[in-house]
Amino acid sequence: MIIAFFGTGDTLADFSNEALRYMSIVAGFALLLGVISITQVSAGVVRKREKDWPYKIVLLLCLFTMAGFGIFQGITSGTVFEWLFENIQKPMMATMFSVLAFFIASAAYRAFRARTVEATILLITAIVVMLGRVPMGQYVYEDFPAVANWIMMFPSVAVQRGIIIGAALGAASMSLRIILGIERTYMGRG
Amino acid sequence: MLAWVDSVGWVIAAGVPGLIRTDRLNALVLLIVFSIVVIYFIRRAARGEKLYVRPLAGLQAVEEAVGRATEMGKPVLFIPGTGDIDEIQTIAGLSILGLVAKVTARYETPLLVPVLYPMPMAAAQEVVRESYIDEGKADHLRPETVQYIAGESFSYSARVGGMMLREKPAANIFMGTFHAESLLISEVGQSTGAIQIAGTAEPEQLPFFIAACDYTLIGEELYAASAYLSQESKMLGSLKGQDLVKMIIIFCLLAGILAVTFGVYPEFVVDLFTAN
Amino acid sequence: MDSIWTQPFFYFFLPAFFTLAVYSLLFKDNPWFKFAEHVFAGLSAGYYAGLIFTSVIKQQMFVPMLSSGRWDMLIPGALGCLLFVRFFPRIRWLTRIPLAFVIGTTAGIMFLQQLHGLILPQLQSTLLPLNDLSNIIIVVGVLTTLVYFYFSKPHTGALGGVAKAGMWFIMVAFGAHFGYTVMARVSLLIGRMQFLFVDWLHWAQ
Amino acid sequence: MADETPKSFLARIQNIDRRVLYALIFVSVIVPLFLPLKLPVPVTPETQNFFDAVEALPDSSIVMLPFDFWPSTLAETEPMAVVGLRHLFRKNCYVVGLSNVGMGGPTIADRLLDSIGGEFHKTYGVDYVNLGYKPDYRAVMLGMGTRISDIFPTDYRDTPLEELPLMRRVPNYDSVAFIFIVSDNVAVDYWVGLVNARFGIPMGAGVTAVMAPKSLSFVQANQLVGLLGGMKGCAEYENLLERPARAIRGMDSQSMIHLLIVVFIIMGNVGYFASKRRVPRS
Repeated sequence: MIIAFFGTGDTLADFSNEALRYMSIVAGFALLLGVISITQVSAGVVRKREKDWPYKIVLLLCLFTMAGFGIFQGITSGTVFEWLFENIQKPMMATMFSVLAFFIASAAYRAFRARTVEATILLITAIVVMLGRVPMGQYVYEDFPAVANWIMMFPSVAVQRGIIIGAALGAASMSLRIILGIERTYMGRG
Repeated sequence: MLAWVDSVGWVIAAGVPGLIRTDRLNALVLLIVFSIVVIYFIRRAARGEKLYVRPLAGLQAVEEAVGRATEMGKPVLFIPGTGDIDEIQTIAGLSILGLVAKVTARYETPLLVPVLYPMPMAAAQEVVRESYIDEGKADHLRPETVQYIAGESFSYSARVGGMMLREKPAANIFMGTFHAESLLISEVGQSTGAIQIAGTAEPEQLPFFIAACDYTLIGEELYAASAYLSQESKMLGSLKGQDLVKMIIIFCLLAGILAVTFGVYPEFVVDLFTAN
Repeated sequence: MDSIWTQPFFYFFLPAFFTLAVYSLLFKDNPWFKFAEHVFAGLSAGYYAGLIFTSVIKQQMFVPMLSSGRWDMLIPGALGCLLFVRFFPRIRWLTRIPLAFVIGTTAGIMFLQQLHGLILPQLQSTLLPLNDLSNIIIVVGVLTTLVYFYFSKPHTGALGGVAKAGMWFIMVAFGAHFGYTVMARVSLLIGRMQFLFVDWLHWAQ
Repeated sequence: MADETPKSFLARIQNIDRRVLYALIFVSVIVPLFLPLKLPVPVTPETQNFFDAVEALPDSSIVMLPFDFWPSTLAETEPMAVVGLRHLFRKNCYVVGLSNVGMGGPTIADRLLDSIGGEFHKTYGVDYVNLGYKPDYRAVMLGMGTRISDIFPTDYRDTPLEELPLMRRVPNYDSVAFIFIVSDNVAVDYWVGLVNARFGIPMGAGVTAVMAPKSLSFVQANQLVGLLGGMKGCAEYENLLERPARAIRGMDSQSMIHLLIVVFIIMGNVGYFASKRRVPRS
């Protein structure tokens, strides 16, 4: 396996591209496993007539219709696959995404309590930025937009960098643990 | 161990082009320093030296949360992120899953693991199975424990949301990569009254987890979690090594900033840190 | 294209129905939501299956293999097939080979990419002369955030102070992110409402 | 606890049922749709610069417009593409549309180009084209620098490029005067990093609000002439073009909800502090 990789790898880029391609193919096969998993779980529910079993039939029906058209008819424009995507899946994606507006509001209401200094800082920044980004904000305080922009450009960028550097170190250390065979919990061996 | 042989090949192979390309020398130095320091600390830990790591609140809560679910007779829901297997965060999530599955197996608490992509699902099935076998509870494992869902993040969120509303898990644990679905999932979970513990390295999603979950592991803490939970000395050793590298980086950064500020070979210093 | 399926009724009715069904979750779990949820999950899984089959299995494996003789593509193909031995208990352990391959590859690639692709450029862009407030804020913010993640010592004394400052910085950033994301998500909600009330019902302009 | 009457009001504003919050949000989005407040939308420098750059293009220039967004962010990105197309067609520019998002992208491009093109009586193939989608956007962006027909042998409707009068005049980036990017993903980084850096074509971008902070750094570095950040940026552009459309109408709802969320936060905190002060007494 190693030799096969060596052969193709002149430069780092080629090397990892080829490996990633192999990986995506292996993962492509896993797709069938996924379909088996869904079918197994849903069919189990239907067979035992557990709660909500008719919905599982709907699920399976949709799954096989979509996959069937995708595989046999193709996925380009003008196909049934594309029609189903455009008219059913797409609006639902957009709606699910917009449900976030509600959830954000209720999360803000519940969680943003000035319990500690940290929480207070969080909620004040959030308010400044929210007001800074809408027309109404300027009437509340003229400089809100400028302050909001400044926060986004500097302190926020700094923290993002700190988190990225830290997380990259963590990820590198995790990779090294896997490479050295110390981290085996991903194989169920703690 | 196959992964091991495989990966040693990787490091050698990765090093070779680095040697050829002198403009990438800085990355090579970083790689070598990092590896040496981390391996040194792992060795020290393996010799049985006691190494201190400060406790992380979020992780202490994991066992507690599973305990509570057991008492209430309700399931534990675990999501190893919504990324594919090519993200190291997903693997971190799977590692944590292995340890959580041990606890649920021990207490015979039902475990639910909905997964967004097929490959992490295949991995998760193996991880959970091994954990249950290790605890001698293989017969408690059911096919619906680890299930594949959807392959698209919003339908996944809808499905997981539905699952939370109907199965009412007592503890929800989210560990791995998350995107816009973070709040969609955790807010529904919050409404069902479950204890929620999250961890991700995505800076954009952290505020939402902080708002909707009881405990949140931030960035680097996610990767450290499996070391903490396993309490294995070698794993903890790697954390120590990682910390030392962090300190080295901070000092290099300070030195570099001073050099740039006072104009001591500024171009050269910036060049030292340029990734090619 | 001039079939019944492109008629305005279907064109608008279906999206509107599913839009409302998803919103009904906000009130409480109900049969409409359950129906929409299962349709959504089924279609998405089917969609993903069609997409991966065409763009990965067909275009990346079979096409290069058959048209340009890339027989090495049989290697990932064989690895992929090994995933299915899990249904045969006696040789089940073989299924770990593709998993080890995939996870090992990820670890190998990520190890380098994290060090080279993430840490270096982020460090480089933090090398700022300390001659104005904004630069100082960035430098202090990066350093204190890094210290916040230090695992080896309890956060007390001077280290504790710096870590605390790091936490404050983190909270400012999170607050700001929250605010910005509110704006984006609210826009999406407005978009859906414009769809319902302007395009579908024609109640508003 | 809830039955103690003196506490009830403060306790109640601390624990409002989430459905009440949801209902209030619904109301504050919908009401401005029917009763517009018509709050003025002041223009930020990023948007003004963007508008000026497009306005300064010679009439009949060739402009590329990548529709690099997914259907899920249509609410933010579609109005940008609409306002951009209106501005370009008004100046009689020729528009080359394409998409780096496989699912949804090219169909959205087709629909918008046809409908806005129709408003200005433009003809497909002569005044505008839709190249469609090809995978691997880095390769697409770089490849079009040499020859567009290498990457897109045919347009989205499977017509060979040489049969399209417009595309005969656009062999590669050399004849493109401006790129008007509309994107909800990292494609912007590559348009800037690959196409602007190597081919030096001026470009401006309309991005989602989430991406705006990051993209602003490109504006600061003069890699983008200007930026539309989310629905707000788009509303400003509509203002400048004097063609109010979706985004401006959305701004009233946007203001209302932001204000409402701030009120929620304050309410939660008032309740929290009030109940905290009571605890030691009881």
